[in-house]
Amino acid sequence: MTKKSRTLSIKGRGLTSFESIMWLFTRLSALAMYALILFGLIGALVMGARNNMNFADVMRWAFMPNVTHVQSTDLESTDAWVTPFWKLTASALLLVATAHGVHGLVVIADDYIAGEGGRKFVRLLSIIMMASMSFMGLWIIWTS
Amino acid sequence: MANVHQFDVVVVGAGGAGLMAGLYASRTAKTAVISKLYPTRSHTGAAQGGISAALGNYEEDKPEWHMYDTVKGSDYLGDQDAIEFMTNEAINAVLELEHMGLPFDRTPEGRISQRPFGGHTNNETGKPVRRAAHAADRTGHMILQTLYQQCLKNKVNFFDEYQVLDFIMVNGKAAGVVAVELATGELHTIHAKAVIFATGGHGRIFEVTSNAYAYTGDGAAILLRHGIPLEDMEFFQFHPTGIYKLGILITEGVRGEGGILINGNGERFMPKYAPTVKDLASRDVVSRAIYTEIKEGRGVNGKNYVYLDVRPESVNKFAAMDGRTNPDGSPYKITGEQVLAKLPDIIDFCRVYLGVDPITQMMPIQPTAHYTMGGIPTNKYGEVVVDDNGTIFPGLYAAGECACVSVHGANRLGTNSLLDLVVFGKYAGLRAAEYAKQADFEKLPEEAESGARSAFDALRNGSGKENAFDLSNELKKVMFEDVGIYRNEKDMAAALEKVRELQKRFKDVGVNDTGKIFNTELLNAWELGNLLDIAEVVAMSALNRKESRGGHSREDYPERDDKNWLKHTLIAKKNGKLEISYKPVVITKHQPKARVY
Amino acid sequence: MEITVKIFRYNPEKDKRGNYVTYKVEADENDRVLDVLEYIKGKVDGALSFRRSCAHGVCGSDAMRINGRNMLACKTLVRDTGSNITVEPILGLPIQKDLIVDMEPFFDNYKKVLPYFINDSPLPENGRERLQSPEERARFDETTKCILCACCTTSCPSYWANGEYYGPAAIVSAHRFIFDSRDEAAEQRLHVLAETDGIARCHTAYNCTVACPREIKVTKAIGEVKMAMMTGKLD
Amino acid sequence: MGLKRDVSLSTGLRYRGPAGYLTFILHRIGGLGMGIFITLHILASFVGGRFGGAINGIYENWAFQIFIFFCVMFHAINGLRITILDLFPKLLDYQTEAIWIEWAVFIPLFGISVFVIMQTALGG
Ligand SMILES: Cc1cc2nc3c(=O)[nH]c(=O)nc-3n(C[C@H](O)[C@H](O)[C@H](O)COP(=O)(O)OP(=O)(O)OC[C@H]3O[C@@H](n4cnc5c(N)ncnc54)[C@H](O)[C@@H]3O)c2cc1C
Ligand code: HEM
Ligand code: SF4
Ligand code: F3S
Ligand code: FES
Repeated sequence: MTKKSRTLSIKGRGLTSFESIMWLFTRLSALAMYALILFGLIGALVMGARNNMNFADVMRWAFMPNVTHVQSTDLESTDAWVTPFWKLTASALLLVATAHGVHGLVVIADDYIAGEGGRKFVRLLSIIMMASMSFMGLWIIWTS
Repeated sequence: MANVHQFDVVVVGAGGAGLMAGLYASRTAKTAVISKLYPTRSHTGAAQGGISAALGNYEEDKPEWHMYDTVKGSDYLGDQDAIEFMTNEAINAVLELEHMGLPFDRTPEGRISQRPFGGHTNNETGKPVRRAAHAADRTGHMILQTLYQQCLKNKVNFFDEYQVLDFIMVNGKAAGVVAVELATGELHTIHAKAVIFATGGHGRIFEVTSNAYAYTGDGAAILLRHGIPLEDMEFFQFHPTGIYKLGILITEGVRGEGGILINGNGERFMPKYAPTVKDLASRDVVSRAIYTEIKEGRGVNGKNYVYLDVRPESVNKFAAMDGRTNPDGSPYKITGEQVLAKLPDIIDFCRVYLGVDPITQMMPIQPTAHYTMGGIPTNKYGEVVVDDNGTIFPGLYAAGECACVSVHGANRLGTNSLLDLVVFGKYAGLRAAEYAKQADFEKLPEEAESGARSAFDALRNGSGKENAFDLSNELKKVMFEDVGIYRNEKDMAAALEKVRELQKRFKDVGVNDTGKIFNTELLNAWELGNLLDIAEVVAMSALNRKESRGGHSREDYPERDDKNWLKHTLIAKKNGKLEISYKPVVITKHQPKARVY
Repeated sequence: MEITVKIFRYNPEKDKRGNYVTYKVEADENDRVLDVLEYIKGKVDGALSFRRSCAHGVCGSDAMRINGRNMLACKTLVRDTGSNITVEPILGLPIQKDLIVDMEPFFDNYKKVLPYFINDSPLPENGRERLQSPEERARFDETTKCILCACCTTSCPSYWANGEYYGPAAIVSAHRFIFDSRDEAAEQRLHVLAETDGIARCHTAYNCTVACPREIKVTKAIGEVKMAMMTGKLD
Repeated sequence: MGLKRDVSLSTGLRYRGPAGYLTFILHRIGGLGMGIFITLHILASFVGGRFGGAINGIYENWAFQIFIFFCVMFHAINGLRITILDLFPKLLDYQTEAIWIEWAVFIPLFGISVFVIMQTALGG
């Protein structure tokens, strides 16, 4: 028997709806966050965190490599921790996490709010939230 | 009459037969399918083995052979014109199911896979032939699902959970049905030009049965009350191996793999009854043997069951004693893993329902009432035939297990029932639509719903002295014991008497539930009335037929008697009394001869 | 042995809300819960209402919550439940009477995924079957077993939250056709499932898989459909 | 006629689901917890001042630390499991095992965290 392989185009497979794209995004952003967090963790250890920081501080840094998160530690100097490199990393993590988290809230809301109006409202709210949180977050990262 | 609906064709029942009829009728006529269960709950879904057709996907096979096997299986009581028609149609019927998307198992070449089944043979060599097209062990389930899905696709009108209570006939023609909507208790009149009954069988008259709760013979009982005869009601198939008390089917395959039957004394008893084929004798022979053991006190613990033993050590011991060998001549031996691999479903059933692991323990089994051969008499187009001259009742059709074409005669071959549904369901649908095209609606009588209403009122107002649950248990017990596998004059007469007594007591059944919404108590009581009427018909037909043939085996008349009894029984209610008449069997190609396998 | 059965009762013509009634009855440990219910209906209170037909787990009529989990009453034995049994209707569908719920919303969701074979290409010229290899057939065998009992859908927290979600049973039916090599409407089905109330509402809570009396790996089937949506691969 | 479909949160939580049901609930709590915390945290840091200080001060509380650690760790570890099983649906055959492994990873990690937090809290 000849076997015909069946593969659908991007449009054909339904990877065009908001939900299906965001489903994929949620998984990919989860992996991306893992990568960035691991990155921050290794960075902190390389920069000598083992001697000067407690466990909670390291974790705090890993989850958001922003210098404010290590200011209250015993570090002698935070110079290495405020480079644009770390600011970029922090920004990336911020954007990814915000998008992931805000969409997560949309998912939860969609579970309970099935009405069209309600869902529209949540979408609107989520966009506002995304934009303002990203803005505030970036502002904090690049001004601290 | 607030709730009147009008359709050209109305189909009662949404099993394999009803859905097929609905599908075909709806192509050209405005059609409704009414069912007391959601269509996918119909009993067709329980069928396992397969659907027969001489596709010849593995080896040579012909419709003529299929025809001969069916005639022989029917113990020569089947009408051969109808059988020939069905076996010729079989191939296209099965292919059509495939075209509808039915997921049949496949051969390595990608064709529909087939398996052997009891009684289906290559007529030249006498060897079993692979004729049963199957989808795993769920062929009936797949047929039911596929047909329902196609009905959805073709936007067939469904009345789900509407129970038909009465048939409306006007001027000797069909004019519709009366049904109750279970969710509201409202009566509805469905006004139609043609009515097709496909309500399934009535195995619930027996205590131990593989049949569903819904198998209460509604269609047949309703028509009986309107003077329409029923055909060959004495013929009922008992399957030898049902799970003790529950009646759930254990396939013949278990014995095929070497399983043996053991009585209460721990002895293998089949050699006494069938010295050559032993445990693999035909269904009726094995059922009778088990029953004899029980009757003579050799049931397990004095109860009415025996063991089916498929433990590897027993299988191997008896296989060695029988000198059973593999195809290559080596002694037949089987391991626990092999049993598990070959019979997964049965093992699952036993574990769930008995807590018994067949690999290490014996399964308690007893014969179980399985299939209704008789029913509403029809010709091969599903048209209801009301007498021995082939007179057709205008606008009335029947198909499936509730009908008697008759293609199964005195004993149905496995896998022929599913075929019956598909073939005759289709033709009933086509014919009904054709008829509806040229017929006019009969004017509905003023009091169309009165019959149904008064039946309900009687039950609601019953004195309540009797309990329906008890009556039904008494009925099932007496029918199973006295009009069951083995029958004789004395017991059947007593049973008939008992059934009539129960009918009288039934008048004192009261329904406590006064509600309308899902009044299942009322409906179950109404169904009990049907069971009682059907049981009376079965007992009377059986008492009347003084011979043994197929599923009807009498201790007092153990032989088949072609001289006096090669004829169909018709039984009809005239002026409140049951009357028996006969109709000849159609014999075309195959003259009756002794039935040996 | 004597068992205690606590049953959710609701009579729409009398009661404003449901209540629980406790019955003490004799039962054998090999009895099905369905047998116990039949006995109570037959001997104690005829008004007790529930659906049933086949009595051996193949028709899907009698899904109910038994001791807090969705099961078929005919596939659950007293031996497994113990002598205290609580029987309630399945969750997330309107209750019509006692253990009977309105199945229409369930079937409406089922119908959304085009649960029927679609192939408008011409049939093989000889009128025979469309060919399909045993492997292609095996690809969707699991999901052909579904009996539409609703045990899965009504165990799903996402469905409880929001009845617009098509539910696992509908996705199982879609899977049955999407992975059938003979079917040609996978695209349409995937588009239906890509909607807001479609497959995105599944959060792999896994209740469905455990509830399925046919032992269909429901979550896995849903996962496969999700991946088909992502990759477009239907093999 | 009939009772409306109505599944209250408490009814839903009483359903006797399998291990996957529990992880689903905890994952949701974790996601929500983090979401709310991070929102407030960013807001507070942005606004600063007394209001910001008050909110960020919560983080000094050991009980809150334990809670947010739970949210983060559980959500992250469980999220990884979900991601892996989602991308390879075949592995869903081993869902139960996967959840066992998940707990085996989570419990020690979370245990150490709690220990450290408590030590810090008690010590200082
Ligand atoms: C366990 C088992 C295994 C079997 N295995 C096989 C096999 O392998 N091969 C084979 O060929 N045959 C087999 N059979 C036999 C075969 O399955 C049945 O004979 C066949 O399915 C009957 O189909 P039907 O369409 O006539 O009735 P059903 O499928 O039972 O449908 C009856 C319909 O009528 C409706 N109905 C009934 N009364 C009313 C009413 N008053 N008002 C409205 N609607 C009503 C019901 O709701 C239902 O939809 C088996 C049977 C059993 C029990
Ligand atoms: C390593 C870090 C993270 C991983 C691996 C991860 C993983 C995931 C995954 C796989 C999902 C999808 C769950 C599903 O659809 O069933 C999800 C949902 C969610 N995530 Fe995360 N996530 C992480 C970090 C975050 C962060 C930082 C936030 C908060 C800002 C967050 C908030 C949410 C929310 C609210 C949901 C929706 C929860 C639900 O649907 O029940 N996640 N996460
Ligand atoms: S998938 Fe299983 S639980 Fe769900 S409806 Fe089908 S058979 Fe029932
Ligand atoms: S329970 Fe529901 S959330 Fe998904 S895995 Fe099953 S459908
Ligand atoms: S009665 Fe058919 S599944 Fe339980």
